[in-house]
Amino acid sequence: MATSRDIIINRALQEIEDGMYVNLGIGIPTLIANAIPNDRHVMLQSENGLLGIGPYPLEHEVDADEINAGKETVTAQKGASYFDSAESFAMIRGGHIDLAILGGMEVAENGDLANWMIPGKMVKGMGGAMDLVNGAKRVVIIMEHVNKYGESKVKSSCTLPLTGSQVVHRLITDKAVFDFTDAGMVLIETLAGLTVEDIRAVTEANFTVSPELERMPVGE
Amino acid sequence: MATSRDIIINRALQEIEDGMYVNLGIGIPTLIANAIPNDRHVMLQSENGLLGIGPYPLEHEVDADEINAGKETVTAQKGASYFDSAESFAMIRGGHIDLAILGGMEVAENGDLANWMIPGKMVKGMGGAMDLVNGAKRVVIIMEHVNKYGESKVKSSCTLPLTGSQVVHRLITDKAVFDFTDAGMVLIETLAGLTVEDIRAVTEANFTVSPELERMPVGE
Amino acid sequence: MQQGKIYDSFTEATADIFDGATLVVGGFGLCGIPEKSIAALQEQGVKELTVVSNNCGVDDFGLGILLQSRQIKKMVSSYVGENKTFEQQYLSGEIEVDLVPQGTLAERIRAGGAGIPGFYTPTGVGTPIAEGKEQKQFDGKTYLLEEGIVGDFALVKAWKADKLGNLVFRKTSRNFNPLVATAGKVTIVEVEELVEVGELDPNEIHTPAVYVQRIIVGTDYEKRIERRTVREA
Amino acid sequence: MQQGKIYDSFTEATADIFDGATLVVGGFGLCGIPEKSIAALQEQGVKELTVVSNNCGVDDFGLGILLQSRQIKKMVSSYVGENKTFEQQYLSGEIEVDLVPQGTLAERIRAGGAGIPGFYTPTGVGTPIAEGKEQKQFDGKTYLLEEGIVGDFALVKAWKADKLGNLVFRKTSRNFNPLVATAGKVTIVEVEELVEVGELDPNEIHTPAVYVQRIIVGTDYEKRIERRTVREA
Repeated sequence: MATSRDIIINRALQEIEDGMYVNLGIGIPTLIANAIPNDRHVMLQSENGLLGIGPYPLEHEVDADEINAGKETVTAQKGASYFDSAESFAMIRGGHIDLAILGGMEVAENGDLANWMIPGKMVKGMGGAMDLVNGAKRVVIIMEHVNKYGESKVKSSCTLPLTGSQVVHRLITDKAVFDFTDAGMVLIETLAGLTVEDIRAVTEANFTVSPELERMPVGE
Repeated sequence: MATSRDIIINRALQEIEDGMYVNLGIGIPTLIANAIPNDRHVMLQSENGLLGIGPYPLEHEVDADEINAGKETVTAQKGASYFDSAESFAMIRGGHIDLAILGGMEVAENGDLANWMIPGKMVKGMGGAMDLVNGAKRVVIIMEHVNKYGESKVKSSCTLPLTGSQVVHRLITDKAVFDFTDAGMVLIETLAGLTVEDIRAVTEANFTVSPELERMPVGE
Repeated sequence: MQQGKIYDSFTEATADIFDGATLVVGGFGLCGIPEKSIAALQEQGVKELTVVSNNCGVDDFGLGILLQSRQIKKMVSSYVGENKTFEQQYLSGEIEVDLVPQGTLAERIRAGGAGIPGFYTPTGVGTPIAEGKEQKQFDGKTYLLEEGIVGDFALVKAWKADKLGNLVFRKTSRNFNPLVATAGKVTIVEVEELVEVGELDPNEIHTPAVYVQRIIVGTDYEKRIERRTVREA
Repeated sequence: MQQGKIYDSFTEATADIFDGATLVVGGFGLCGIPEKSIAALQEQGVKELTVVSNNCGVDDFGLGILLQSRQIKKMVSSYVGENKTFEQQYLSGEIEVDLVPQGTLAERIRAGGAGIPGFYTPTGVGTPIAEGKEQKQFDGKTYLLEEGIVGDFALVKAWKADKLGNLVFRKTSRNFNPLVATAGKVTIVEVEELVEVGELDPNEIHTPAVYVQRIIVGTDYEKRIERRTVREA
């Protein structure tokens, strides 16, 4: 059986189209990179200054001067370029990155995102997330639909401090896919096996249902 | 006998110290480059994107891709670098250029400079002059002391539209050298042969006289 | 990526530039100008252009040819003094001009490409350039607010591109080109040489491919020199 | 020029860094950090530093060693999560931290070096980062005012320098270093290799010599790796 993570990664993969420039956030989003089919030619951007991330290095290729934004050793693909951090975020903030896929803690029905701090806990910092959500042409958030207590992370409004206000274009959870439009939050897919009512039952946010609602394909 | 231009150039040369990064304006200031003694190692910046201007090219070295800010073909000295226009003015505006020597139309006793437009005449543009006068660590203006009608170009206040407000550190004319200090404009040198009274007679601006007033050396 | 960036003709690459469009154009004087794209625009006949470029060419070369054919409505430049056609059209009121200090122009284009809508600069304070602009004090010093520039199209001249659109510029023909490349909704780059992916050293790329939508190879570049200055051997 | 830029020892190159100074420091994580200059500072013993750097090293390497010796009063960073010493000192109130979004931090450092006292960015609008900051609308969208950063000293790690101070960086160890190099009143650069003037291609220099005041050659770089990830052959 597919895990929540598999479901999310498989669905997120569909967001990545041939020819795109994409930034994948640290953590689960980074795992998407390895799953991109070879016939989809994309360039992955790493905000520490690399456009065209390649696979992890072979043992003998490991180079301390070549890491990704998660501080993992990587390689550069053919046609890659290195640049400084100001250029990297000029690229991000200026709307030149087609797609950013980032993790989330909470997403609200108005497209607000919280993914960087929990009051009362040690705040480690937002890194590049705030720039990415305000800069990338399209922001897709991936996260589990409910927390470990079964509570909805898809909120009527975020309870955690925001990373960005009305910045999410699409939310992919292990149960559903939502779009954020001028007319509000719209359920566009459910996970195979779940009904719209099932989604309503685990979702705090108000949403409408897309007329073309399709079943969400599970990675099988 | 030394011409006004020779006097100005020779005096301006003394401003250029070993190790400096210098921007020389278009026109007369550019001529200073050729007169810099070989034992003074300076790097000349050209705001179109070259640090380390070399001599004019030999006939066979002429390269349309290598010009200075006056659109003249040049060469690059050893240790030069090329960069884009944003970087070039980051360098200028950020205070990294030690000295800019520019031409002037009028300089006022408060350090105002006018050198880019004459109302009623076709305005060609300010190019990089406004950035240079606000950015270089030190701004030295060179110009003839009086216009062709014998009127002082060293003014109590500028009559022409300004290039920069209170930006001039030193003014070198064919008759005198002035510094602009918190206490106002100070005559620090006169041209050999001229007295302080002679300078007062041709200068509209109010100025005090430096106690250490020396005779201005004529390039002989 | 987008292997489909490579165009076979300048006509095709500039075909959708529309009447009234804003173009941001690289080059300093006649150095590093996208001369083939400009020529294609004259042929294409688009009108009422707003052109953001440091200079406006000379009467019969560079952007000057678009003045002759009366295709430019407004120029945003730091210096337009090399061009008699410009002078005539300016004095007769046929063309508008917005003079911007060169460093401010460069920074505005860079800002536009970098998603910075406005920034403060000391340049122009106390001059006619400050008129109508918001001013603000930082540490007791006054600065002007200047806005970022984004064009409908950017026209760039590079030395080499690889087939993904990574660019390298040559000597002082770099000038405004890398900034301009970032500031077009569609960036059209003409190059002297197109190389295979992997031939450019990733450490030495001046403009990453992400900024480039269209690449065309130009041939027989005139590269006219404005002031040919030489020294004796 | 200034052939006198080359220093023989890190002790000498960092000797005048004073108590309470603001340092702007290059590197991302442990990649491209000026590890020798940081070590020299620990030896030198300067106190009450404000350090502007994207991260704060790990407990026993990079800027983390200056935390251990309690030399840092305040960090300005985008992410400080890799460091337990930091966490302890932060929770006990010994150290202040100013968290700045990474792109804003990069742009603030670049702005400081470029003479731009402030700029507007969309980053952080509607978040805790916006508190107390001036906001302004451009084209109906809200932006925050952020200020440029200039340090008393900048600490930079480059791959190669020539003897004039022209710099080249290697792969992703470039990161914040070129911006940091522009933003110090005194910029101190440590390099792996010092080459003769003329050996670097002027077309491929990342940081022009004008930004560099001091150069020192480091040896035996540790270049510690935070997350060694490899694939099978």
